[in-house]
Amino acid sequence: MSTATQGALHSIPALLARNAVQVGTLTAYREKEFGIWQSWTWKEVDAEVRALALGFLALGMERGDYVAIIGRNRPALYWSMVAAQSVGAIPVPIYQDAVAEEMVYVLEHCGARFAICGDQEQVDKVIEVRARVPSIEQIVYVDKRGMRKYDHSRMNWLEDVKSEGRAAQQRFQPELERRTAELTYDHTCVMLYTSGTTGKPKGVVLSNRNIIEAAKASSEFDRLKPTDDIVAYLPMAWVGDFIFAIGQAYYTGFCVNCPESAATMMTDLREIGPTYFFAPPRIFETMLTQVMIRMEDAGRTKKRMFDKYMAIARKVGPAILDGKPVSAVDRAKYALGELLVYGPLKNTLGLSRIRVAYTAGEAIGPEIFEFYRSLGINLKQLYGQTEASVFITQQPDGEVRNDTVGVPSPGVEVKIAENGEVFYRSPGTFVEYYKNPESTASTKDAEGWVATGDAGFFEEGTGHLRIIDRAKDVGKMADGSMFAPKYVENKLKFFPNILESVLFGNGRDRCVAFINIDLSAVGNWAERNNIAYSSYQELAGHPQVLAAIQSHVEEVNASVAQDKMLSGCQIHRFLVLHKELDADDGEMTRTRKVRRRIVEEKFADLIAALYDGKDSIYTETEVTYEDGRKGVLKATLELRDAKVFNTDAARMAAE
Amino acid sequence: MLDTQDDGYMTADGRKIGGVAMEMKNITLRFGGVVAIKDISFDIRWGEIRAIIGPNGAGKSSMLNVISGFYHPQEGDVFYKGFKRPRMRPYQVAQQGIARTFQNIALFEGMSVLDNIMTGRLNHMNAGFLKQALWWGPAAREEEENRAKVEKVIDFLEIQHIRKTPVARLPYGLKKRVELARALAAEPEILLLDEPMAGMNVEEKEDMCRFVLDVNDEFGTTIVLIEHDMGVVMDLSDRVVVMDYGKKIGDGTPDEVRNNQEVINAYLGVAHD
Amino acid sequence: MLYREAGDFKTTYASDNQTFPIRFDRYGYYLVLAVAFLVVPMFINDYWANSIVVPFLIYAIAALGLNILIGYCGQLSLGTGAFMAVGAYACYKLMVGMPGLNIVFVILLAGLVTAAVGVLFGLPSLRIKGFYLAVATLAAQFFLIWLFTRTPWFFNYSPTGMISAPTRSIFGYPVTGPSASSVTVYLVCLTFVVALAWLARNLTRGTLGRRWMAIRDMDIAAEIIGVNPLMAKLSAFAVSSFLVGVSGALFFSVYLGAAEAGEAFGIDKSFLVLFMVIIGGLGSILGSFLGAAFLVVGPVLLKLLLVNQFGWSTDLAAHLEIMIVGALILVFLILEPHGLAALWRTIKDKLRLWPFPH
Amino acid sequence: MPDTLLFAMEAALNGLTAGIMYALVALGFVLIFKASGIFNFSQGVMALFAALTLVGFQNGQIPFAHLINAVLGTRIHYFGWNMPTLLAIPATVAVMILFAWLVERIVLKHLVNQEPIILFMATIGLAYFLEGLGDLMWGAEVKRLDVGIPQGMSGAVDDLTFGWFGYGFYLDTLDLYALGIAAVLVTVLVLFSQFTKEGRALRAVADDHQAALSVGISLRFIWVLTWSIAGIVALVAGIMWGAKSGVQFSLSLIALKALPVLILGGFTSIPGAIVGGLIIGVGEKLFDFFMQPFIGGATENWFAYMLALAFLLFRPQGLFGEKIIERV
Repeated sequence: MSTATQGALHSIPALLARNAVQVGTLTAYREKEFGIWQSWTWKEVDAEVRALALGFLALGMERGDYVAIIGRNRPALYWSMVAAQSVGAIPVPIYQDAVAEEMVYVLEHCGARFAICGDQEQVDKVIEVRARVPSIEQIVYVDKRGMRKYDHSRMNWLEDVKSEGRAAQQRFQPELERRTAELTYDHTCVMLYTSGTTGKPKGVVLSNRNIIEAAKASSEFDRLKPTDDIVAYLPMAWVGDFIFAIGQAYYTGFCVNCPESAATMMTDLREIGPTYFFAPPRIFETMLTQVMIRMEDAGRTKKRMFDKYMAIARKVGPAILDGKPVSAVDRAKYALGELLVYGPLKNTLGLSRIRVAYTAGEAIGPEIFEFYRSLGINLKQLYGQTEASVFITQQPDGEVRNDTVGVPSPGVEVKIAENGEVFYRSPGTFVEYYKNPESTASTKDAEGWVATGDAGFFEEGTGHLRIIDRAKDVGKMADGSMFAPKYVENKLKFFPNILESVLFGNGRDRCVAFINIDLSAVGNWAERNNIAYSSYQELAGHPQVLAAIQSHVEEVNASVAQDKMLSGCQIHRFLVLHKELDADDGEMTRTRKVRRRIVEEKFADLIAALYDGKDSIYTETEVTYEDGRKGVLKATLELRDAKVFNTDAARMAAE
Repeated sequence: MLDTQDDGYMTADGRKIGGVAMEMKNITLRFGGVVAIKDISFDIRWGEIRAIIGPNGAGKSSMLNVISGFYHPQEGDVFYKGFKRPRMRPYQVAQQGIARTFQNIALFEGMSVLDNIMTGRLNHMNAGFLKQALWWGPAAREEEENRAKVEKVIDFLEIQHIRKTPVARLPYGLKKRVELARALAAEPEILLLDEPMAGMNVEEKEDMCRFVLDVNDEFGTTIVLIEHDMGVVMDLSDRVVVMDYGKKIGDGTPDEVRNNQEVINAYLGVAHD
Repeated sequence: MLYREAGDFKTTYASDNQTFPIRFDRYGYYLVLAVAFLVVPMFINDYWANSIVVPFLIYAIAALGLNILIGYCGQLSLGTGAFMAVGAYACYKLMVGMPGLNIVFVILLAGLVTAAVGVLFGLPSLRIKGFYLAVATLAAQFFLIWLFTRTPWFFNYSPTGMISAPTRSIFGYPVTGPSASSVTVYLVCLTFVVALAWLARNLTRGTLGRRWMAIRDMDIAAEIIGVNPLMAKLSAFAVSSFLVGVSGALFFSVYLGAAEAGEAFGIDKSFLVLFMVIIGGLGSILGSFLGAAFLVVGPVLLKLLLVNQFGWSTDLAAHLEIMIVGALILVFLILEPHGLAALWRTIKDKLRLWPFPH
Repeated sequence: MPDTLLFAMEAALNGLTAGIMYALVALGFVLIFKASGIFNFSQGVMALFAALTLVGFQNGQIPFAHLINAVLGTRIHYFGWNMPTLLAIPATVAVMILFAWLVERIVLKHLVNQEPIILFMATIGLAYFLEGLGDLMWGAEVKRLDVGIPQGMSGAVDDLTFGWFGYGFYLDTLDLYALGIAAVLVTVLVLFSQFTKEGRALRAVADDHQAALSVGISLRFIWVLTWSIAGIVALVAGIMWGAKSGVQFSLSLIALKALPVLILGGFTSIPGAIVGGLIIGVGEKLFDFFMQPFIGGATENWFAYMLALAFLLFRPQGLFGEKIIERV
């Protein structure tokens, strides 16, 4: 794509062409397949993508066509996106675990003509909805397994498309070059559907400018290098994955590594040992839980050594990481710990090479955050959303703290509305919601300020942003004091035993809460105290479990009480849910954010019971099993009172 | 000689079954005085799934052992690809493209899963002794090419996660799968399965059925399987031979066999004396 | 604990099934080689060379050979001593017969001769297994020794019935005979060990090795999946005997200098090497080395302790030693049938998982 | 009658007596192999050990004297009394039984259902251990063993044969006794296995381990039992051999001689062991007698093995063993 390289780098294909020339021999992609890491250099990727693009032309892909991409993270699918862009089409990655309804809506809404699927499973889904979405003309699949018997009149194997493309090079090369050359900063780069916490998903249109500027700024912010390695394992439909695995990867030219399968993710992570890493808090949390569980079985001396050095790490680790002054003795101790514990630990987790790691999406538990920092892993927080091409605020090295989300990213302006809502404006700011002008208007004003929907404030002195909660969720209690559920829920979720929690109390006189136990953590605890249980439900209802949860709740109350502004949010009563909140039941988004309204409606009876002081209630809940069947769950739940504190008492207790 | 005009039939699900691949002609096998197989004849066609069923002790396994050249019948002949098969050692039979699995797993317990499956490739590897000793060009290349082939099989049978585990540590179900993998790695023309579902739980059986069908489907491999679990066989196979006390008492499509009075008797255990 | 494997990933099958797939091990191996070739020669003296290092190296080769036969191919042999003798006598006859021929080739040729003899006595293994085969190899042991002691041609009619190695040199440095310096001897043996271990590794990791192991683990199944038992077993006998023969040749030519079949290569030798293999670990190249080291160094230490420290009579010490060796065999077979090598592996796995227990 | 033939017959006769020795040791092998499928390589050393112990008791030696002296610097060797043979023998038997018990306790128990080859190697280890122990306990020097069996040329045989051929065969009286004792021993064993409860249990186990266990026979007891019996047989062999040519290390080498005997006779057949022993004994003597002029003497060292080897190639299961049908 020689033409593009002379022109400005205003599209992903242009960046690819540049990389093929400048860092052509460096590895661009790796995928664990057939027992080894199959690798491709930028030059090879360039060739693959071109062949694919030519193939797409042969299949009749037009400018402005929407191309659905469905499947787990695989190089072939990333290349399909770039190939689609090079012929002027727009890739639309879709959550592979989306149920038929969601998929139908999205495909219909963008009117996709092409669907590119990872394997048989996705193809089946698309075929299933095809009847209702006539726009789909062609299906392309990556994995040939089990596809032999399908009707291929409107279906192709990706490899065939490629070879067809190569064959048709003579014919289509000029056309391809023309289309790629046409691409400007204002062409749409990708369209991503936000699984909105409420209502139907919205198609966020992101232009080349948005993606590339955001990638540029953030890459420079963390000084990413072409030799960096990331592991691409988060849903391709999520903006973060697009920015990291396409935006930044193509801008800086670092290597994207795709795991063999979700199951082998952790081992693959360990083999690669990425230098740049992103994970939502829950992943870090599970890692930590695993570590603790595995250490439980360790011999006494080893255990003692582990605890001793972890204590040292907690004491001086973060300071050393932030380059703050630390006594030589402590440094020596830490060095020893590095040899005996931290080093091996990071190694077994696959985190030993990490230069920069980010977490975002929701607040992360302080001790989890501290744990990784103390090991010497440069874990930082950022605050962002799809509409901003991810980056709104980030924590610069050396200014990393658990309770803030950092300072505005380069090129981003942030302001706080008087109602506390956070607004931002940046080159990354999205173009529009596809076919949805009114939402666009309601989110993004004339000057391009975008409402995040989150309430927060800038800390005096540091200028770091602190997020309290979703703006719309911040309500008023009956007595007019502030109701910030997320704030409390996060505090709860910081306990390993608690997976999810939902706080109610808007417009009420006091707060009550639902709680989901973490099966792995609690289950393990039950094992060690040989408590027998046959089902999640039984475990969740076990008196000792309830007692444990209650103590957690009361701890949280104590800490909430310390903040006068929020002390009203203490939990007066709570119950432990008999089922996990689940995306398949619509109680959560695919990104595992709680759909508050839906939960509120679905479990109205339970909430009612909590408020009129019953101490147990019988309930029936409809559930969806993995295979799509529906069923009904019957349970009798115990409702408990929790101790609450008044602010001053809590203060005393704290001091 | 065989009737070369014969060029197969269509199955219900529209698969094309080829001509006769192998034919047993009046096989009789004795151990000392005991008659294990008594004057049995039947044929196996290219691309079909052929089952041999019968109650325990019916002589099924002996039959399989005759096919794989482990036992040599006192009377009768085996015709393969139209020619009378001379008396040969089992490994020569294997080299003719016939692979098998065993009733009670015969994996090499001292080796990893990968090495076990690699043994399936032995007949495709022929680098000279010196080349191997010096791990020199051809030998190394051959090793890698065959490893690649084996990895395809591993992927096909979904056993990536145990690739490097010593087989001794595997649970029964997985061992069976590894054994199938070893047989597949040989890229056989005819695959003999000796009670592939024996001792498996329902889920494992379902998996195994899927794999057997996939193998036959993806690679067009001819499959001969022994099973005493009627149900499984009837769903899987195109044609079934029924044996009882060393004699053939039925041969045909599952339905034909199902309605065969002798078979019913044999399975309902009507007195033989 | 010391392992850092994150980022140590494989992008080709070649790198995946190399001998030391883990970077840390690989470097460790290079380090050992460097020390062995560059550092040791600077410090080695006659005592160390003769009492420990050289015997260790030579026995390591023999153990390697026997391990291929027993550990990899599952064919039990009690004739190792005799096969070493074949190597030794072949070496002697060649040295005397062709004075011009370089000692290295002499030793290799001696190995080949032994291989041929090995194949001959391996033939029964096609009909017979287990102890029956052991007996067959015992036949080799006794017959060959008898042959070498009773047939003057083998020791060139020397009155003593001994064979003694004339001086031969490589690049002007004498390797055999009285004038050979311990450093040259050491380096020659080391080179042989490294080269042969490398060959053995290549053979065992490839097709041939799998054929052997298939026969070992389940010979019937092996034949049914297409392993030709004749070729597999005979090749094992050939390779094994070759290695044993080379060690025998070295043992005689560069170590003993003069030998008599009866006491240098008697049945005790066979058992000694067998014990090395068992203690070291059946079916492990590393094991062969560990076993050899153990049974060479162990007695020396014991002797130092009992005789030089406590001033016991040597025969008393010897009795105790025999007893201890016997006991060790039992202990290993009971507690760790796969020997020191398996022990090593367990330790390694622990280190790799550190700080986690599993 | 030509002299060579006479000499040959004499040689054969002596071979016969040597054969009995082999047979006795082989008997020990067979017993243990039948009962536990273990190929007990240490059988020969057990004979040596038994003989050493017997002598030790007779002469009132202090066990481990050398060791004690070395450690404590004392100079003790003898208790200073002599134990009558009739007392020493039962004492030795007791020691052998104790040994059997210890072997089961310390070794076999931990090696159940290991591959035979491993067990075999274990017994090699045991052999070494026992050899070292014997030397340590009683000292390694060659000892005379006298249990009151008359020795020297047997006049009776001499006269008898002279009467027949005009040439008197040399035959050691000891060997005649050996013949008798061996016969007695075998009959006793047979009777034991036929008519005692333990004997029947023994045979049951030999026939089918699982079945035997299922009817509640304790395998461990059986093992102790067989090893004890093997120990006693070893003692007898030890006495015979020791009385003939002194108690010394070479005694343990007859174990190696017993291997080919077993190959001939089959591992599981008592009559096989005896016949095999005799064949080997006679065979090697005759072979040496006839071949000496051509290939030199001392062919006994290997003849037995070569014979066995040749035999193996044609009948791997031995004279009396039954054919094995392999199955998958």
